[in-house]
Amino acid sequence: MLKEGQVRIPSGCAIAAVIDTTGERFSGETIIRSIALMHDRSNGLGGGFAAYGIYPEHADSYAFHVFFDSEEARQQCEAFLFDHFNVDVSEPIPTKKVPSITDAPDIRRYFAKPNKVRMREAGLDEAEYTARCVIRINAEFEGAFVFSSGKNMGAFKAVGYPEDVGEFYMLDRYKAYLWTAHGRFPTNTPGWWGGAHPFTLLDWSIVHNGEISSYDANRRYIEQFGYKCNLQTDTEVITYLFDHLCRHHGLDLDVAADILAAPEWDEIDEMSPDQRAYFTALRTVYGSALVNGPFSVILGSNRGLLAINDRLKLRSLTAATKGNRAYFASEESAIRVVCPDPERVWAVSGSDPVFIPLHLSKED
Amino acid sequence: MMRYFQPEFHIVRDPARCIHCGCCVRQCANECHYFDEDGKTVLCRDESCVSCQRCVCLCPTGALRIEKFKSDYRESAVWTQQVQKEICRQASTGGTLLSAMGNPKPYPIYWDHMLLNASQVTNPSIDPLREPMEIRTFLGRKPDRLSFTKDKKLLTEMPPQIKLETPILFSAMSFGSISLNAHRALSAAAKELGTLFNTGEGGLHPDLHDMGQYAVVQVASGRFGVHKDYLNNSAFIEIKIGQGAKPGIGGHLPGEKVNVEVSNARMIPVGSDAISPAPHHDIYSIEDLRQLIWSLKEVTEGKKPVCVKIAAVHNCAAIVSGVARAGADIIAIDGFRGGTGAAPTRIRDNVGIPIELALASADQRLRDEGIRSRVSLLAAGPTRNAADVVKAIALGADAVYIASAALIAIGCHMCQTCNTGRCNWGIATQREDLTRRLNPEIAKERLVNLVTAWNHEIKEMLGGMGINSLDSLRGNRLMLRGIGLTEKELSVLGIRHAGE
Amino acid sequence: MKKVIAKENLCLNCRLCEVYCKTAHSKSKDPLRAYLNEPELQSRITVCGDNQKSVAVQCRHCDNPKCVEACITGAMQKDPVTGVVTCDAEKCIGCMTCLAVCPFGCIKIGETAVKCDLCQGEEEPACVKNCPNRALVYLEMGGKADA
Amino acid sequence: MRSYLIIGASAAGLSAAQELRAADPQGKITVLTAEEYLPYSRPSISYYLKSKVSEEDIYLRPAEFYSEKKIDVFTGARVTGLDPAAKTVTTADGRQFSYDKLCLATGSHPFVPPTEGVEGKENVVTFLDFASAKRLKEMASPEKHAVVIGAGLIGMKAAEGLVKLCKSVTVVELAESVLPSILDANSAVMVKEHLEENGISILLGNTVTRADSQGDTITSVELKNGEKLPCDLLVMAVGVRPETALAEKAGLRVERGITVDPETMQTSDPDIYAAGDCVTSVDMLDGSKKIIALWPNAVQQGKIAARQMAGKADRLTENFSVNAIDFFGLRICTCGLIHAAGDPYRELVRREGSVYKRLIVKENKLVGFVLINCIENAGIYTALIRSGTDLSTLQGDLMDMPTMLLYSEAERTSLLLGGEPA
Repeated sequence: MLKEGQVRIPSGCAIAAVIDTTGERFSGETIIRSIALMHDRSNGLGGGFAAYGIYPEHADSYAFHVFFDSEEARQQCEAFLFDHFNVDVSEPIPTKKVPSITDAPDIRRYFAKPNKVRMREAGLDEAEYTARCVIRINAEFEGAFVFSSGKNMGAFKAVGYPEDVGEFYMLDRYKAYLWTAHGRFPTNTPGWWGGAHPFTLLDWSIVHNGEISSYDANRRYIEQFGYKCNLQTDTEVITYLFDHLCRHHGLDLDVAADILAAPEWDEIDEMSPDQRAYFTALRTVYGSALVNGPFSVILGSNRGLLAINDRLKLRSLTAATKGNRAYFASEESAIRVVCPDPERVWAVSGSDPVFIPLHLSKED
Repeated sequence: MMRYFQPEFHIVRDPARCIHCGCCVRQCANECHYFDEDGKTVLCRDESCVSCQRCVCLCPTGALRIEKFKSDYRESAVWTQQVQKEICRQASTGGTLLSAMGNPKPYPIYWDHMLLNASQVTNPSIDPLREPMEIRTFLGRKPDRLSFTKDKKLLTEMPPQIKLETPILFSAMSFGSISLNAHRALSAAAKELGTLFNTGEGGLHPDLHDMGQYAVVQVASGRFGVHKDYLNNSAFIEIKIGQGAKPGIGGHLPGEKVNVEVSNARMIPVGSDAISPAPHHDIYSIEDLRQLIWSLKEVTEGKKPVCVKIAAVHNCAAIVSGVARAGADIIAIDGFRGGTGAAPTRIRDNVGIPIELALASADQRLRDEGIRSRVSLLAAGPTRNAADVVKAIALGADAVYIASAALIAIGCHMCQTCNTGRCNWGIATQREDLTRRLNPEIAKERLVNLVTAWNHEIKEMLGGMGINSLDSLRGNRLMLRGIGLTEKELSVLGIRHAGE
Repeated sequence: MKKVIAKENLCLNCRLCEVYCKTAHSKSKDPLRAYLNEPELQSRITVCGDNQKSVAVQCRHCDNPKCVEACITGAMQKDPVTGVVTCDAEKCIGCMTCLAVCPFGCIKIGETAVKCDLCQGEEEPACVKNCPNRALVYLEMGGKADA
Repeated sequence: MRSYLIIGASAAGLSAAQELRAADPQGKITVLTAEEYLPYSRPSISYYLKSKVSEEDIYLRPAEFYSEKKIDVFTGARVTGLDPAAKTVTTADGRQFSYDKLCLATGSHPFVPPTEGVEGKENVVTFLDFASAKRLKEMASPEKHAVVIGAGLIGMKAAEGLVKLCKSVTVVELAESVLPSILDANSAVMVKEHLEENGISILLGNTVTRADSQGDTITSVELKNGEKLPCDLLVMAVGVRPETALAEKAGLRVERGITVDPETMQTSDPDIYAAGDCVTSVDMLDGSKKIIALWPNAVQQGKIAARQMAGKADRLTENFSVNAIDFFGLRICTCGLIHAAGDPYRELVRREGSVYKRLIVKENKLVGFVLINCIENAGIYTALIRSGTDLSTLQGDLMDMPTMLLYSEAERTSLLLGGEPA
């Protein structure tokens, strides 16, 4: 049976997210309760979370979360890691026995800083250096898979229902100012932990419900710029598109969103000359980055949280705010279960992204 | 002179239906129909018939039918009648066999070996009746990145972009090879459709000066009709390096088609054979091409994108990459089935490769080198219907050229004898009594109908795939599956086999 | 009134207008039957010239028709409402005085005078409908078509 | 409200009445005719004789036309007195009509030269109006021999009609050819042979000098050359004379026909106009004065007289003879100065079998033609005569069947569009 990456596995699913705009950290219990409500939106073949602000003590190190299928895969990967990074800490990620989660791989994490000498030789900045190392590990090291590689953040995912995965990783013990979650409904049995969402690169994390019809157009576009889409999932391509537009081309998150979910020409033709020039340029230069087909995506990063829907709004995504908190979920019920009286509730509209910036106080 | 072989076609006249109105007599430029002495009874002779179907279409009582001339040679898979006939003709003329249109040989047509995807369940089709289906296409060089002010005002200076309302353009057919009325129809149709027509290597006729903004003006090796105003009075400029029907050789417009109008537009003497040499005698290497591209941009003050049209030949992927790096904004690849007004039969039937393979490998090569997004790719030869258009775009083309299809829309019946200049439908001729048969108003309406119909079909196929913008179809090879193709063909096309 | 206008530079000398004019004025309305069963039938439109130069001519339905003036039986009348000049076959004795004065030569000799009636009752005249090159168009004209 | 009076109800009379109503919707229009019939087609009487036209079909307008147009027509009203000063006319039965404007459309009457033994005989007939045609048709029968005096239009038409009705028909003509008014010498010979082939015997250079009868029925006639012919039916068709009696009595100027201003049809009395066969016209092609006793000319003159009577300014711009006639399927069409010969006229002739075409040209303008069995599109020649077009500006051979391609493209397009730009 083909593994993730050799075959494209389309899937429907549930997504949720909670953010505290002032950066006040709160336990994972809230997000688990929210995603748990949408139990029927997934089929137990994938669940996962991303949490931002969970490693304040290692805030300036990269926190690599890695799955190993075998002992030699671990040794081979660790050799590469120690060679390219100064690893401060190497430890398994604490987990708890949960009946529905079985045959877990070896799950470890490393706090590391890039080896200055090698970085300079490669002529790359820290982020590009790290990203290339992660892409190389995942592409070339059979049995090793870096499933998150950001600073002061981490992804926690497995094959199972999301609430069981939360319990398995004991996320109630972690404190974060931004949580995203995902429950998967793949149409066949992947049985591989790496395939669950969120999908990450550096401190980007994406949970995504839906399927993009423009996948291969986007993939063959992004692969021009050093990325390798070896997981064949839509989520992977969207992550790389954001990383490329924001990091390589230095575009703001909302500009990147204007590219992925660009408005239609009918609307653009009616806009003011400046706006028309802006969107026409975007759509002509970045036409292949337009994401077509039904999707709702939540992008977590250290800058904040971005929620976008496809232009035709063929997938549900509800948003709500209360005080400093902002909530997102595939269903309004999953918001109300954790915040019964939100000040404002609305459905995210097609091609009108919602960006919730993080205002971290100085010391964070 | 003795005739060594039999005619190609046989005219069948049904005596029970023929009312001897003489319409066919007056309409056949090859004089296959003629009156008996009584001036009333209509007779016919086969040897000059090219089966252009003019008489069949116009006969008010449907009394006429054209058949292949049936006189069976002894069966031989090697020495077919066609092979023998060609030898006989050359034995009597001693000259190169000339013919027209695209390669008719039964080489595989890969469009017919690729199937399109459709959404089921996991992602819904998009209903073209409810959602706007976007087929707007921009051609031209794209900057690598864009920069904006905080409040999203564009800072980057965008190079000139050609905005088209459809991914279909009319390809090069020179004034001279086809009639002025045909050019009038093509330009008017292009204007109404929001697309462009191509002057071909014959220059732009003064009457069409105002239509220059809807014209792709061609610069060919003969430099016919090329001057400063011609270059500036255009949508974009196309350097013609090659043509799918006759890769490696130049253009050939038989002298009898060069009347005073054609000679004015081309700035050549009346009646002289218009030979545009191959190669351009100022482009012997890629750097020369870069200089020509540069000088064309200079003369148009950088306001016009420059396209380079090459024939689909063996290493066209590398050529495309080189041309892109030489400064071309748009690159057109013309497959070996692309049409032509006149070409040596041998070259038309044996030189060049299918557009599908050329386009697929060129697109992939540009992506491997990370420069695909900088340039626009145009594919042509043949584009027979809307499915071919969708498949070309899925393989990676930005847009497609159509020419033969356009000719058929306005009356051409592919008799493949444009080189004779006696086109009974008034298209590939300069004879005043024949060009009159193409009413530019009717032709324009038929061209607009054709492309509008194809636009609808493209939108329907897009909707079926769950895509509502061409941008998401461009290069989206997952939308294609091969059928009846070898592993190698699948890998060159970069698509999986159906069922995978 | 609407009249048939000939665009000379689009006329192909195919003469289908004549074939379909005969057909339209035949009993059977079928080109084959018309030619077989009604051989004496005449087209009311005539193409003169050859492939190099040709034009189709039919009655111009003039404002002050010479033919109506010359008609000795009152058969030739111009309808005050539609403006169409028609020859009443019952009254016409076939003397051809109308033919002798028509400046366009568009009256044919027959049992009675044969001329164009603009296919009254039809949406557009048969010659216009069947011209393959739109050399004949049916346009609103000011009037005044006499020479 | 003006009152208009028209005497005579044939081509000119009806045309004048119809035009008056168009020009003066309120005017009172009265038409007086001696004949018993509403306006009918006089040339058709020969077709009535041949039973090709029935009595109902011979009328020029349906009966309700006159009530619709409010035109009062009095039949059987022979006008005997005209008092221009009092502006009144009186009829034979004593009725009196006054007028503001009067139009004389009295046409012509048959000229019956005195012939010994003919007066008072009951089987002698003229052939000019419907009544005489009806009488002729009644008297004709298969056992009778008919003799027609005069080979002009009327005589030959009568003869053509009688051929099927009588045992024999003989036409006697003093001149040396048939139909002198419309045929030239060569064509006359051709037509004569054709008529003879169809059963009419024609004796030229001869006439009837005496008639023998039993009681008051002629049985035979004697010719100038002494020959004797059986004759049970004698048709007097020597010629016609313009009907000017009334005009002369009223003191109007009369030279053969009533003298009128050639462009306004006004007679010597400002309130009296005249039109048709009773008028002396001026032939625009050579300026000569002559009676143009033809239907289209009568209609045009009636129209112009009416326009003038109604105070309009229209003037008669064209006046020349045009004629189309057929005998036993032989189609003849003639126009203009067919007898003109010698300098400054020159002629173009083409004869092939039964086809005869003769064009008469003066100073490069067409001034006349005679066409036999090649009358297709003759109207184009007529138009060339009417417009006085310089023949050198035409394209193609004038002797071929004329088509619009004679004209230049610009001229043709303009003509076909009725003078509007292409």
